[in-house]
Amino acid sequence: MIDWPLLSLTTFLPLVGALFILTIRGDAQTVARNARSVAMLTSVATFIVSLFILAYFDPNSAEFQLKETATWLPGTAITYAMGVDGISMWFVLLSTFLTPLCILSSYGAVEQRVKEYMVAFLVLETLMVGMFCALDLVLFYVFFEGVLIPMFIIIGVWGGARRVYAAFKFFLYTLAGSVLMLIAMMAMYFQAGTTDIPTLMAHVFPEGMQLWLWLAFFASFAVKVPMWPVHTWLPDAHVEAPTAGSVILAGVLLKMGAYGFIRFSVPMFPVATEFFTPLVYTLSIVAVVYTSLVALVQEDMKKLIAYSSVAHMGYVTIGVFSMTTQGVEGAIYQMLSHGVVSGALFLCVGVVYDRMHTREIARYGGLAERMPVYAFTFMVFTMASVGLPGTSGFVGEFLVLLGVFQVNSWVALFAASGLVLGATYMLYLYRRVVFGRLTRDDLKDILDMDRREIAIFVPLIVMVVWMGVYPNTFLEPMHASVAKLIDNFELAKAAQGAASVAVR
Amino acid sequence: MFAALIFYMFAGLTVASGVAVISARNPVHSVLFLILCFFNAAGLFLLLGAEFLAMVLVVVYVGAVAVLFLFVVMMLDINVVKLREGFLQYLPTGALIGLVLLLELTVVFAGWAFAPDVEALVAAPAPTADVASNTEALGRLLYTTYAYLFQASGVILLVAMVGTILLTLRVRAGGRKQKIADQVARRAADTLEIRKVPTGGGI
Amino acid sequence: MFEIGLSHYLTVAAILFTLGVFGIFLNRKNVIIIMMSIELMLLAVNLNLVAFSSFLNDLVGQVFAMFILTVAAAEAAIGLAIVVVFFRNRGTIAVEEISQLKG
Amino acid sequence: MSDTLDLLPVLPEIFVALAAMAMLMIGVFGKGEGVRPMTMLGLAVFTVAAVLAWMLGGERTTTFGGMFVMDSFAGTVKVMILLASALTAAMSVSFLEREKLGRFEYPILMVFATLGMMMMVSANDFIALYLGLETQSLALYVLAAYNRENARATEAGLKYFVLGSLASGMLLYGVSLVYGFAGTTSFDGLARLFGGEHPVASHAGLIAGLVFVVAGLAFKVSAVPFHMWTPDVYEGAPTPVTAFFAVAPKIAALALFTRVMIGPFGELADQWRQVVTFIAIASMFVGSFAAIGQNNIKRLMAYSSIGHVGFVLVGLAAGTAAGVQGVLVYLAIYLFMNVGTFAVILSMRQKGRMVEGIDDLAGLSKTNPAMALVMAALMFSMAGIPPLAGFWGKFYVFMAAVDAGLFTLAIIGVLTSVVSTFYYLRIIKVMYFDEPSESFDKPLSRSVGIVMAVSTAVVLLFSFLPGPLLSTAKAAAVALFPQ
Amino acid sequence: MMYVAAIFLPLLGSIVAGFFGRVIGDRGAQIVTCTLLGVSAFLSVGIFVNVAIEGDAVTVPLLTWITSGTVDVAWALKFDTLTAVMMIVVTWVSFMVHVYSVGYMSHDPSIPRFMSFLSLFTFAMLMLVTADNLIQLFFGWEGVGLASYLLIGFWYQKPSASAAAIKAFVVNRVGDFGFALGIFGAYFLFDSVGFDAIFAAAPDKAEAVVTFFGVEWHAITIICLLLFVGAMGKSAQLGLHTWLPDAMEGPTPVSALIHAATMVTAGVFMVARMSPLFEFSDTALMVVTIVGAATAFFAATIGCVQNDIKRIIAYSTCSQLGYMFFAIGVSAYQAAIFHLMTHAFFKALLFLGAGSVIHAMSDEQDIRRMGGVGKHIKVTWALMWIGSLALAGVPFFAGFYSKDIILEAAFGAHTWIGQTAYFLGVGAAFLTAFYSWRLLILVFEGRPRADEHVMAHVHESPAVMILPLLVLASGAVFAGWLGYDMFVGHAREGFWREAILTLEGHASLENAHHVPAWVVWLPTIMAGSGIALAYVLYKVAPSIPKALADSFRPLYLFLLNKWYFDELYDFLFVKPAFKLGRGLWQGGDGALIDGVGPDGVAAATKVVANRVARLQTGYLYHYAFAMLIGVAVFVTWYLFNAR
Repeated sequence: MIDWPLLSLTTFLPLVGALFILTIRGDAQTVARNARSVAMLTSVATFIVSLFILAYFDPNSAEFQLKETATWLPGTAITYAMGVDGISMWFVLLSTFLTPLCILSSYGAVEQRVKEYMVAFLVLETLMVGMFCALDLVLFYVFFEGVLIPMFIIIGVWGGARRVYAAFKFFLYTLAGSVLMLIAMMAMYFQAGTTDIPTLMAHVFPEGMQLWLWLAFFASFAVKVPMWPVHTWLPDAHVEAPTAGSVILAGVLLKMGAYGFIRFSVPMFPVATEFFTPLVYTLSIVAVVYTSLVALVQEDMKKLIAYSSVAHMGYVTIGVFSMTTQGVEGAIYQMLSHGVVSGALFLCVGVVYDRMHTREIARYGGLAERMPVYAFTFMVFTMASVGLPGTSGFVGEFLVLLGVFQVNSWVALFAASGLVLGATYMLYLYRRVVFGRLTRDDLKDILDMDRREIAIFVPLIVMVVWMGVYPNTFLEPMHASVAKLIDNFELAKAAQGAASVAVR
Repeated sequence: MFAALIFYMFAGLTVASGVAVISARNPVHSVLFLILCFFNAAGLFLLLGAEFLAMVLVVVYVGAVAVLFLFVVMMLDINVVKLREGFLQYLPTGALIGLVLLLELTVVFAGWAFAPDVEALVAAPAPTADVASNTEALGRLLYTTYAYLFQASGVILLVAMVGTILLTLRVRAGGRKQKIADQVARRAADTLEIRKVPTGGGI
Repeated sequence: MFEIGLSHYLTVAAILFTLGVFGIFLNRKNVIIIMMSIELMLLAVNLNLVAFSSFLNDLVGQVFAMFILTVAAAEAAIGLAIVVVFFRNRGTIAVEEISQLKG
Repeated sequence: MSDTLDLLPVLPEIFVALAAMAMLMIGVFGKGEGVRPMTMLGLAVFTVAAVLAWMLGGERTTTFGGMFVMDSFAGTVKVMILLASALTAAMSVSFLEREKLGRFEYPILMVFATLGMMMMVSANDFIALYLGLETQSLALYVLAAYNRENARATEAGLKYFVLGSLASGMLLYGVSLVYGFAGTTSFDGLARLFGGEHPVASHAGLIAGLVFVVAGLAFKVSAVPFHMWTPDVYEGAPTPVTAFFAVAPKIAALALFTRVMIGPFGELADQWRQVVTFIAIASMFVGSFAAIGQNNIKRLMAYSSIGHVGFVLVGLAAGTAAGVQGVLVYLAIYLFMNVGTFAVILSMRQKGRMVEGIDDLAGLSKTNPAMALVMAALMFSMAGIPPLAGFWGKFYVFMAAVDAGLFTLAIIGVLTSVVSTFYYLRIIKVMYFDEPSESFDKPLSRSVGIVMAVSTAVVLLFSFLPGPLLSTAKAAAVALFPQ
Repeated sequence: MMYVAAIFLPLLGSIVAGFFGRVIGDRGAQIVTCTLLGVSAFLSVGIFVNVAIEGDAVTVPLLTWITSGTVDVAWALKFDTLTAVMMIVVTWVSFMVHVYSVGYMSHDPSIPRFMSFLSLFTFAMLMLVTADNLIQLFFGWEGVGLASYLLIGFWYQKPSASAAAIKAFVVNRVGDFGFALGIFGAYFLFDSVGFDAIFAAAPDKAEAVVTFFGVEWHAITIICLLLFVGAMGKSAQLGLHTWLPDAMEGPTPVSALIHAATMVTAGVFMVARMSPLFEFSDTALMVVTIVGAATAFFAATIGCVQNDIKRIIAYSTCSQLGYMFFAIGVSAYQAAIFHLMTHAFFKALLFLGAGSVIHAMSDEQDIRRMGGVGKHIKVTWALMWIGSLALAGVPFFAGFYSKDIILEAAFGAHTWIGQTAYFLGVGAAFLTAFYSWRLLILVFEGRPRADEHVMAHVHESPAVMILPLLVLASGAVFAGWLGYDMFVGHAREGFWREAILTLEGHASLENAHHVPAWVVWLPTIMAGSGIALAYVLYKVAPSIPKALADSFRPLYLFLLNKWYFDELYDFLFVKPAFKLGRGLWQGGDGALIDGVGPDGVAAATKVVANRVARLQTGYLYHYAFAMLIGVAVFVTWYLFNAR
């Protein structure tokens, strides 16, 4: 192994970049240009550093790796602990992968207050990466909540017309959800005497307590995922956020909730998980069907994709709570895929938004005529979103359904209806935007994607195809961790079952 | 029996003048009733054997505080009638709160009991009269054990002084000021010129 | 009834205290009477302390009462100074009109 | 009671008292001494006193017949108070000069008030407590009405004074009952009594006394329902005074509250916990909700401080060492957040006039990005969003509450903190999302800039190095509890 | 290597034409794709020889695809007789269509895109037929769906085209919904998705019972039924057929390749591939028979009254697919595949011929505005005749062999369902012949009904379009005669080997050779009468159809409107979905969730905030009251509660 703190480096490197940007002085033009370059360089460097995590990661081990610990809060068992396993590693990489693309995409879109924008983004990256690396409850919470700050600023400053409403809704909604989790975390700390996540995963909480803790965590993660009916912040936030903000929001932030389920709810509260699984199933199914139908009638491109995100995340929660190997791996895979695909879809919207400054579907039509490259790109991601085999979207969705079918065929049945509905709203969107006759005058000389934009999408397309054709690259390293998760879950369930029998 | 009568007299007058303080129509009357109240309270203090405190109450409170009140009340030109408007508006609330409090406190006091081993806690047992008078005993305490508090109250008075002056002192330009040092330093030679006046000559 | 005990003094003090409270409700417009009401409350406190002191046979209560007297005098000075300043600004001491600051 | 009088523990107070008198002399007899040099003197006094307090605040020592105590709790709090006084004093000078309020008494009164606070936190007897409290209060009454030509300031002073003396009356009444029951006013004596064998806790007179004491102290910390002076006084008083009010006396009063509840009445925690819990909840509630509709930033800060007091009291309600640690951590962080915020408020001047509206901050991020950043960091911190420092204050008090099993309190607390986030966010919104109105006058005075920089640095970087404060707070907290 | 190359060359062609179309130009794209596909077509002949004739069934593993727990899916190419047959059909028809398109699409502005899509489709179809597990099959399945979507919507400017494209995709998705559930069920039962594993385990699980959706089922039946839903979608069987006629919005070569010859037969292929599973479920087979027979008849009835030349052929396709399914339903898989093959040739021929006509008529598709063009385009006319003869099952043309064996097998199943299927099939055969000749007569014979301008331009297609037609025509003529013995005759055992499983009790194909003579001849006779009727109605007495339509107006309208399926679905699914969506959005999200949730809470908070702020009256005495009341309440509380 290596002896330098790789995870901390990945986490805090963007912060260094942000500080550097803060020191930039000069006239507006220069500042903007330099800020962009520094941000780009920093994020690319971070991505490269994060690839070392992959290189040094031992895929055969289910343990947390590349661990780092340092004293943090003296007098308590709360420490600065970092580490990744086969699950969280991918989210770290997802974050570092998407950030440079977001920054690149903002080159044209953001012209006001570039410096602040880039700082906010780099800070955001630090917080995201840190959250996925954290191996301590409190540390996790700090990063988890901290994300709200830059995101609030990004939505509020560079957002659309109703940005204030959206930013407040986003902030307060998610905050209200997560404060309860904080209380639960404290209760866990006093029950278990530690906030070390690996230790807590092995700790057995009393049954009654589990239920409360589970609910508290659920309040936080369900909002973040978001699950129906606490999803309404998402469409607003997405619509108003600038393109890159939407990308990160859909690509990474939504994953934080489901990641939380995998990391906390399931392994730490197995009995409660078992108890509440029907609830999660119900809400997820409603999410899939309900939001798909709602997506069908949207008139705003981003809103449509936002609603589709809710539906897709419904699969994720189903998969996680199916507690089968396929379900959980599928859920994780679906998250990674959704991170890439929905991010890319928002970027696609951004491409035309930058040109026309509207996201209203009715204002478009027939783009294929003037923008073939764009039409192709958009098609790829539409298909990936629809879950066409051979694209990344398929693998996750399929594994989730396969997994959940093994434990509850009803859930699979209802969830699979999303296959039909998902295809409908996505293709309907695509048709209205890209197909048809180009009739509007202002669209007549719309330009196809330029090189910078193509450069953004190429890596994304490569990822979509790679993840669709050879998903094993991504699945292999998570096998051990997922297997351990499920084994522990089954063991805990059995133990608790035995205990309750003994009590009786 | 006699002591009880005295007690009831002082107590009754205290309470009665207290009532008058808060219900008098004219603030000046209120202040005067306050003074009466203090006098009677001093009487109660005497009954309790706190002679020094009784004197202090009269001297400090009546002599200084109440007079200060009187001074301010009379200095400020206050429209008495206007101030009495809506006098009874909050009477029910006030009466309710007051009665409740009074009732509770009476209940509490009726069965008053000291802590079980309260003697052990007493810090400064009062000396019997043959050892030292009340005043002497207080003085001993004040200048020894409670020197800290004594100094602190000095600071408080200083602060009050500074504050009051800061708030109310208005230095008028051209106003005359008494300069004692100058007065003391004056020599007759500085100010007086003795001239021989020729009689009948005028100056 | 005729045996004057601690409770009697305490009751007198309680009545005085209540009168103070009552006075605030009654004279809500006149700051000076409110201040006098507070003086009544302080008197009740002193009465309490002296009574306890006497019945506990402990001088601390009296010492305390003396400091209260001292401080109350200082307090009254400051308070009346503020009233004077206020009066200079407003020309009234009607408490009802003290409501520039609210909400 | 030792026969030799040990003055060493009182050294900081003696120094401050003598220095204050010396300053008074210089002010009265010196020639042309304005507020600036006097403030510099005051800063020096605060600094020296802080160093003294820091050095003395180790082992618990009592003096003056056990009436005065110096332990690491007192030491820590005194350092905080002195720091708060020093920072607010430093910020005030240029403001006062510009508003033509520069009179030499101002710093002197601050020094006296600070002296009173120091006496409060070191009080180990109710009489000492009372005198300390009054030293502080009298100075503060005057400071509130300091701008005597201004109707609002005098109104603030009047309200503060009347309610303050009412509260003192209640406190004294309570103390008299406690004294009557226990026969002593000494904290150590009371602690011995309640820690003893006999079940004394349920005596009605004692309980009534305890309630009155709590009510009196609750006024000083401006907890609901004894809080109502706060918004008016904060709004009416001159801004530097408000800044001072918002930090130093609050810290002192909360520390005092903590000492009284934990020290003499520590064994009665089950009795007072209910009332403290209630006022904590009420304070958090009022602090969170009432601030939402405010347009005056000073008034908003008043409600904000009421809310913060509620959070601090959550830690106190726990009644454990962890709770006290939480209180101290919270106070320390609160100190920097508030000082920083008031530094910004003091810089809110347009065309040479002081403005106080929240809307006057509109577009600050464009007209003055640095100040906007400072303010944003402070607001997020006040809202308790990690990784900013404010989070840790809340974290520690809630942790203590959870540890003590006060789940309902903790949950209400975090939920009201979400509500309070709303108005902090509103300020950020105004600064960042709205279009600029009129920019503020430049330049800022240097001391204000330094205060801003310091407080922002603390708020931003606390998460990286929380150790020293946490350890200090822990040591200080433990000192309150019998070993 | 040959095996892999045969599959991936079309993909290569697609990528080259698609991404570098602008570089290599139209001509380059055509050359690249046609050449590569030609190579692939010849390679598949080699594969056919190796696998089907020589009997060397092989599986070529390529990559692991998905592993998760016990799910272990590989990218692998499975070659057995079934695959080989399909490859021949796919590659050759596709090759012909590619070549044909060079001519047909010559005036189109985006030729490389078209060629790329065609090749992409071919690749996906090849992946489908060579799949060695259900998931890879699903990949090909969805891949052809994608290509179909892209090609139907090729003329994206036409709203009808893009609408049809979506419809095709979505209706197929409905089928896939069942298919996917079937795969899950199979995995549940067999713990594997690989064909070999499933087939090996099937006999052991023949009696297994599972509980899906809260009901106890015979495991294999439910799996088969779910899989069959997928097949119904792809093969446009009754209920899920609505997309197929609309798919004719695509360019005609697309209709020929995808919506006649290859993709729509994927369902048939899949069920045949799954024969070792279907064989264990009589119920499933019964359902397949019923659906197939019903579709065969139903689609034929509609075909009789349609006026769009391509739609007539499309309904014909639908009908023919019905034949294939009921053949499968009676366990005559071989017959189904046989018909699949012959049908591929003659139906592609018919479509391309129709394309030639449309081309000649300046893109006119309505047969009511044609007529009398036969003498201008004689070659096309002749080829259409050959195609129609094959379709109608006139003796010695390809269709005759394959259709007859299906009908005989149905009869030979000796079940009442088989018998019903037989008679429905015979009825459909009559209708088939009728509408085929109706088309021929209305298009090619009689007086021209198009305007003169159009008629002046009628011309024979270029050689590049005719040549493929000739190749296909030879298939339509000879394929039946050549293949009969191997596919369904006495050599069939040696030909199919393990590729298809038929249980002992399901000897319909064997019985087919021993049915009464009337059974054998009835279809042919019916076909003849159909042709005759068409002549009578449209040539001899053209006024009758109009009179018939008027007198049976409701029936006519019913048929003309395709049994009102579209309207029904619109009413049942499409409109409610949009309405529900809007309702949930505005009512559910907007009013209810936001109204009660965030917005409601925010509003309530503001109200509370105002109330709380109003407590702060500014009156000193109120403040004092608050304190006093507070103390009083606390004291009271304690004295009464704290004991």
